[in-house]
Amino acid sequence: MSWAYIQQAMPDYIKAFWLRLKLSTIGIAGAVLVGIVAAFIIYYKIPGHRIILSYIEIARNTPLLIQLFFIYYGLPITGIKIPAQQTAIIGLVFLGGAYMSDAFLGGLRAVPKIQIESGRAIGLSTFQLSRFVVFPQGFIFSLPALAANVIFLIKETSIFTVIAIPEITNTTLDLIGQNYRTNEYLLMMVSSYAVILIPLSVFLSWIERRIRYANFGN
Amino acid sequence: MNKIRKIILLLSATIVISVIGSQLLTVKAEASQNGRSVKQIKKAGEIKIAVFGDLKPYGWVDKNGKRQGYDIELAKQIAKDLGVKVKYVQVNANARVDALNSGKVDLALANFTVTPEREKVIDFAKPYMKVSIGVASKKTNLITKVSQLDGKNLIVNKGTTAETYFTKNYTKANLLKFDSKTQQFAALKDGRADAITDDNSYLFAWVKSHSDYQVGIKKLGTQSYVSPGIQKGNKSLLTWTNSEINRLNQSNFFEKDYNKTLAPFFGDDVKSSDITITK
Amino acid sequence: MQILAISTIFEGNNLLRLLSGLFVTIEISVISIFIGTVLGLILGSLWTTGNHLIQPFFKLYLEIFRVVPTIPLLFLFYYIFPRNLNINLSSMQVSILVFSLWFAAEFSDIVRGAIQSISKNQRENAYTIGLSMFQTYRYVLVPQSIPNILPAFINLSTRIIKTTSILLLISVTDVITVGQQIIEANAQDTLVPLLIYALIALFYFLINFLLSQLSQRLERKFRKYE
Amino acid sequence: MSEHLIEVRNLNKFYGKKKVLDEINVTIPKNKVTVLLGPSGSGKSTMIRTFNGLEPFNSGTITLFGETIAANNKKQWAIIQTRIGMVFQSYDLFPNMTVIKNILLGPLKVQKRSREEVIKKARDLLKEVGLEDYENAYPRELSGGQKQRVAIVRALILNPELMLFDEVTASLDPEMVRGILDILKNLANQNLTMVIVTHEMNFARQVADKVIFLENGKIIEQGDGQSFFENPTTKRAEAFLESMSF
Repeated sequence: MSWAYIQQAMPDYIKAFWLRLKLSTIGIAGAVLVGIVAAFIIYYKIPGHRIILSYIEIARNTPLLIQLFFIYYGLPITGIKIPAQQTAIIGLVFLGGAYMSDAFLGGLRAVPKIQIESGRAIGLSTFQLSRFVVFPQGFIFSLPALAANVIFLIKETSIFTVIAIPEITNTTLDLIGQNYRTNEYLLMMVSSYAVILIPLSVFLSWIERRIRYANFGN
Repeated sequence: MNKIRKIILLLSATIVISVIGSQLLTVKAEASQNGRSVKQIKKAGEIKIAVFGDLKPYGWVDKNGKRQGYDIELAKQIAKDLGVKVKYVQVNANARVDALNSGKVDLALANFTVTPEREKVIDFAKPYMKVSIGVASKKTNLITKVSQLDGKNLIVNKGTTAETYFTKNYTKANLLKFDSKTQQFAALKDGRADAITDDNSYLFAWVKSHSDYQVGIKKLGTQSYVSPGIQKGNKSLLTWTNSEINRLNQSNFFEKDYNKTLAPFFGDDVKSSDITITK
Repeated sequence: MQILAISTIFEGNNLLRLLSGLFVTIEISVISIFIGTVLGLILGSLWTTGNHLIQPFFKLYLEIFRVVPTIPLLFLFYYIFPRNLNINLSSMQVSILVFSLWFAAEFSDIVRGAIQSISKNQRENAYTIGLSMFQTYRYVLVPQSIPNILPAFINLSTRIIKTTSILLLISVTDVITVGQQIIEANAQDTLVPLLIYALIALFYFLINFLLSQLSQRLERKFRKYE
Repeated sequence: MSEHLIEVRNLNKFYGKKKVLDEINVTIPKNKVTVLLGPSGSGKSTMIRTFNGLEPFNSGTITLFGETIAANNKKQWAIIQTRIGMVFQSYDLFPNMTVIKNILLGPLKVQKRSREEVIKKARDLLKEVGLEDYENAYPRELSGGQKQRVAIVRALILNPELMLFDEVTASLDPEMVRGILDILKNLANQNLTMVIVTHEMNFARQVADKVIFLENGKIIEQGDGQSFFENPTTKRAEAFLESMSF
């Protein structure tokens, strides 16, 4: 272990850290948005929900690595050339949207039928019902799955290395290849993931506990 | 009915467990801190060699799944002279040092350029190839001077001497760093960058099959040498490999290797003496 | 040109090689999922017995494998540990080890949640008819939690299978490594990459899709008593 | 009085600081029916649950079948507990098993008895409670009363020497209650030792050989069933009986 190497690599890591934060924030926000929309379309069986269902199957059942390869190395042949960072975000939204819609759908389906019936009984429209009854309750139920997905998606950003985005994994592999200090760089890599993910993971268990108690009342 | 199901379940469980068992029980503790000696390799009957799988014409895999190339020919010859079989371990450039030092391979024959930094962490045997850094770009937008790369996107492969050169000596280009050769050339073709830098020898080979590209900068920095990489402190294998390379030089092995594997891929601007080392 | 690209797949033994690469992927996944399931069931059950001695270790293990991405884990087990501990595992063994431990960690948490959500009365009933702790888990708690575990189990399994795609980074000759070799051998044909990646995506899709269909069937079957 | 099956000495139990069982000294006679009475929250359920080790206690001893068990000895309980059957208020069958599998689990897996013998016995018992046609049904297909009958069969098939009933009719619809009580009465006539927690006063009056009356975790009165109902010795018991018979 050499402190000097760690110090020297610090600026690179800080840059990589912010880049990852940026990409995952945009990507996850987009995924949440796609997820909410997709979940509602399926929940209400709005026309086109079959297309959404196929999208979910495709996105969930193929690796992000291949999705990125396909967009980054495959698509240019057809004339569509998307820069690396945009490719990364598209990939994350595409993959994450499917996982998020699952989380939200699970939440929506956990809302008791009686709630919807009483909403209808007081004359709420479908939109009002969603806005005031179904979504607020369903969101709470979907929180554990949502948080788990966030952790999963942040971890997935390590795959961006294959399209040459200088995020943390890429930087690490690069520095290892140049300076051959594998121990130091892997340590930095793991800790820069831990900085974000450990608080998230603790938060996840916390809401899971809260929801369990809220649910069963003991 | 129930019994049959139970038997099937039990049977499949047994199969799975035995597969796992055989996988896990073959844990080998043979690798010492300094790697396997020649004697140990001979005893094991197999030498593990790190090679590239996507670097035509040095180390690549043909359509029949057979490994081909300049490095592969050398690997075969070494195994033959040791009287053992070869087990190829396909690596990327940035994994070569770790593959050696963690004992995953005995020898790295993967276009491994000798550099002072690398010599600190691994040992190199005698060189078998000459190389320098080159830069290739589109003919329509040819880069002939390093200064033309200011602020431009330049593709490098992680863990190569070209990357080190552009990180340490010339920092004005914007580097796109890829893990594998496949990815870097694909990115170049997609027009993701203005140029690519790597060892000049395979840039020459690559432009030959991609006629709209040209190696605009043929030589950057100093002449370097490519050597077999060996785990630090493995004296036994180092000594053996050094004398092996001497022997092969005397028998003109490298020139034959060049003619067989490289010549068909190079243009006229490369001669055998540009690549091989006669002495 | 297009016909040429498609014929690339059938040329030589390209298809066979892709399939054998796929088999490596499947082999690693199946073995890892199997070990991970057994280990995860045991750990998740142990957690719910309320044994306070093991809980901190369990928690630590769980957090490490949940938080650290697979790539550094693979590097750690493949390159770092051999040097420091003097044990040398092949890339296959490392993959299986890392994936099993990862699967077990995440799965044990799923099992824990499912078992904890079974009412306390079930345990008391089991106690009054004299079932031992092991029998209570074997006949009562675990079977009852299966319908709740199943969707998460399949979700996790597909994630493991998909993550095998990064094994090319530690020299496993999986389907993607083979794909890249084929792409490189046919570098002059620009359609080949698109085709190969689409084909690999199709392979992954088929495996995972079939798996999730199977799980939906099983779930319906298990839920029939509810 | 006759022989005692259970003898409880100076038993205390706390939930945190709250004392839920306070210096309990009781005896349960063999081959008789003992009824635990008392207002809600008096500790009846907690007490009956200490009789088979479900509820650990803080101090005191319980002697069952001549064996004395100190607080929290899990190993001792594991051996003795198999001789005791129990049925709860919440008729929780195992939802993942059919009726017959619910019943067979104990005798086959715990007692390791022969399959033929147990199946025959199970069918006899099911017939006795009027459920002979339901052996392959899943619990969700049964009514509350039917489930409770299966739960009783599930306990009886283990040939218990002592049966504990913890408010077994409390969550049933009124029309289901009778059937269950008839089964209990029938068991009482067979001289099985039973301890029953119930709020059904008429039923208690009919079956109780002995009554234990609790309030706030303390024994207020214990003794012969008939004399308790006709002639309670304490004011509290008197008040309780009055409040229950409207």
